[in-house]
Amino acid sequence: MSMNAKELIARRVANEVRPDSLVNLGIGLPTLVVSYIPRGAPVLLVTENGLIGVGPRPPHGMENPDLIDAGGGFIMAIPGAASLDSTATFGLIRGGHVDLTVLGGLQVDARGRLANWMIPGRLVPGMGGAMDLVTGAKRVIVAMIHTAKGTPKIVEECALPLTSVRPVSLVVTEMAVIEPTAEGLVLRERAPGVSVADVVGATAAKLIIPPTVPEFALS
Amino acid sequence: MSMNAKELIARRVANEVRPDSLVNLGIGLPTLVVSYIPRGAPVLLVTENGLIGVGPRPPHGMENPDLIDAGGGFIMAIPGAASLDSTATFGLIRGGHVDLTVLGGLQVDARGRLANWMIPGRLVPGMGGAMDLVTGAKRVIVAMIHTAKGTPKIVEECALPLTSVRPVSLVVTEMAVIEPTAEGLVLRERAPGVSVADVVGATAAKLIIPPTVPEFALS
Amino acid sequence: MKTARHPDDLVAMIPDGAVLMIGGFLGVGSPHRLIQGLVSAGRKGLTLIANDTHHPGLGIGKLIDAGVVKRLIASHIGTNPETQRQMTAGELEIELVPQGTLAERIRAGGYGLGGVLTKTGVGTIVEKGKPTIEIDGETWLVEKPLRADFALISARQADYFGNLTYELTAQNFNPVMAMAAATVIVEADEIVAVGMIPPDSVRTPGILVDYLLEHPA
Amino acid sequence: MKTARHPDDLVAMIPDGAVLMIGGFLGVGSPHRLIQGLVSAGRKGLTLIANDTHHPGLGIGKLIDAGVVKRLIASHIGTNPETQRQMTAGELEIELVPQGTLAERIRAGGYGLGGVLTKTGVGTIVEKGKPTIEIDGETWLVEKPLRADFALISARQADYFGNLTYELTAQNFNPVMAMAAATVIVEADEIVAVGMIPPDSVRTPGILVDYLLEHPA
Repeated sequence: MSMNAKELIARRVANEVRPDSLVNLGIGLPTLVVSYIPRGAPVLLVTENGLIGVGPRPPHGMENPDLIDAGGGFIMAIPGAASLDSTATFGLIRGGHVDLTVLGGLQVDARGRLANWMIPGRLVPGMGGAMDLVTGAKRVIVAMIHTAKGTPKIVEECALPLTSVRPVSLVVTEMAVIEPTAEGLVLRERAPGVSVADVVGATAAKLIIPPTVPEFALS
Repeated sequence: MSMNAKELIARRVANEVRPDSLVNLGIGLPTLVVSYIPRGAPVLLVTENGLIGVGPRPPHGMENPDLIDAGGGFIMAIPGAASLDSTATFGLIRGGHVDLTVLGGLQVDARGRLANWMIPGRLVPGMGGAMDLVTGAKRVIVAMIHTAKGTPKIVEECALPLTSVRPVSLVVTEMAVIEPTAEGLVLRERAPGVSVADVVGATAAKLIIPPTVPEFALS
Repeated sequence: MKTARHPDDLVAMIPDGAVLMIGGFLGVGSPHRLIQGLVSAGRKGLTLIANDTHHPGLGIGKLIDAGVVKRLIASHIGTNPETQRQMTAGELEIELVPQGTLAERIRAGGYGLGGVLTKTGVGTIVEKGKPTIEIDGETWLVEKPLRADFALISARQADYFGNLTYELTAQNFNPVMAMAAATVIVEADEIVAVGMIPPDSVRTPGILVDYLLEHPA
Repeated sequence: MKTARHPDDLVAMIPDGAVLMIGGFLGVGSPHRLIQGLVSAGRKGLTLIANDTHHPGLGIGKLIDAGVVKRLIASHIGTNPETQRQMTAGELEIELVPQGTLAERIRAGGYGLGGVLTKTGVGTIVEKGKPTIEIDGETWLVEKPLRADFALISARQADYFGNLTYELTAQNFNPVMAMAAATVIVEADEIVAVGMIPPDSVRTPGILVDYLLEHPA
């Protein structure tokens, strides 16, 4: 789980961000994506705690105590930002008005279903906004390290509790880009220097392999 | 339907208005009530089209085109007024946050159920906010002339479509104050100079007559 | 970012037979220039979702006069005898909806909810043909979400992100309709630069708005 | 009209075992002085409805530390290990609710709705024990309304009618909770004269508010 792996994932995900879209980035790895969004693609970032138009972290000494992101860190707001209460924020999320959410993952199964909010008996943080986001956002991208200490996280059936029964749109790891489809998981791309066999070996679900599997294009 | 009858009703209804309450007044007769609310009982008037703190009509030449009541007439706003969108306004109404609504009536039946929004084949204005108000306000007072051209409007069973199955709290006419209860309609008060027999004669539903039926106290 | 457009360009996007939501309460908070544009363009067969149809010759009443509305979903038509005449004559199909239910059905459409569970209408003719559900011994009416192809919105201020403010009783159905349509077109009293509306004053976030109507030359 | 009260007087109204809603998201927009008052007064057996329990020693986390909460309905407890410890030890009963569902359930409680029809949670463990309803071939989860005895609200400004404004991400659950409790107590950064908040800036109308917390001497 080197810094390079996370950066690779963030840069590949950044290519999926469309201009003029409303984007939600989960805490942790997904947050890195913001650094790689192409300059020519102005996007609006929305945070679950009620701001559209999230800006960068403020310089030290310029924090606004009433302005944080969903991880509790201080943020700034861009010109044109808008405040929302929780019902309106989740109305946007659940009503399909958020174009893209990027979330971390614990497991994704052969049907493209994500588990990312609890490990029974060990980690029960609560789902926060994750279930709403995966169920309601127009596109859902899972950004995660391909395996957990060598154990595949892409599996036939999630052993962990599902976040939603709705399949995600895309899974991006440091090894591959995988697209859940009605036929199954399709291996769309592989990371630079990674072979199809490498990906298959690190994956515990059946992968559909198209005739050509190109390497990532990175932003 | 003399002017005196309407004034009598409005003055009697005004006695039911509690200090510091949120009150909605229907178009027509109920609107007259505002003139008789005791000075010492500051109430907030709410209008279905989204203002809490309705003030009087503006002087000619001082109208604000964006500030009307539910009847379409220009109004003013008192200091401390608040604007609401339609979901919030009806959230207040349906969520039981409106203390009192005063509405006109076409019929009230023996179970206290009101019909006031349509006469099939003749008058179909739509229910507007009436169904929400009768279903959701804490107290519902019907303010109406006792009969329609001699025909009783208080009847055993409404022939006209109901506004709500929820019984109203009180019916105030120019002849009587009648309270729907679980046992039936109770004649609480009679208008000055009107006898119990007069009320019974003008009413087509069974009335429960307590041992004493005092005359109205008027504000 | 949105650039302000000529009314003809905006009205041209709306085809015959479209489902429209139009804001306003007795004309206050209605997008009057867009309404006039629809009448002038001679649209037909529209489905209209609105609180009321104002009076003949005024606001939404102009659409009724012009006979461009085939189906109407509204809470009140008592101020417009022409609407009632067309209904009686079978020229206009009307669904009357309690005002609070109308607002909540539109909200449900915009918020991704499956419907509205309400007491309003239970046991009345409004209930007819609709499912009810019992929860803890109480009966609730299930009212379905409403969505539209286009929402025509009136606002006090817009910025070029599409962020909107409203004024007093001109707000009414506008914010909720802006959530519930595939394409949202806004007629604002004033268009200001991005950043001029403080975040806490925004009532409709710009991300919901697709087009702004330019000011008259 | 409301007069501003001493925190002790306000906290004294809240009995052991009460159901409380408290606004805030990781402490931002939480009524910190009222929370401190509850801890100092040694309340016990409270049911708490809130988005999260912040961190140990901070905001709502103080209520968890003090062991005054018996039952918690929240969307996220990942920032507070003490909450998780009490849950695992069986000292604290917790219902985890998706954040959007939590907001809508509170709204339903305040708006007189019978419940919320949502896709969120369908087919997951959140669905367990709850009714579902099929509408036009789609399955929706029926989530019940939430109400409280008291809502403790944090606001930017209050006037003496109780009209409230909020600032930026300190808004979050405060406005919706102000609709859904029998008694609403407000801790505002500033209390201003009636008429100082323009009608279009009011986010919670004063009629919903019962008490204001006075400023520190």
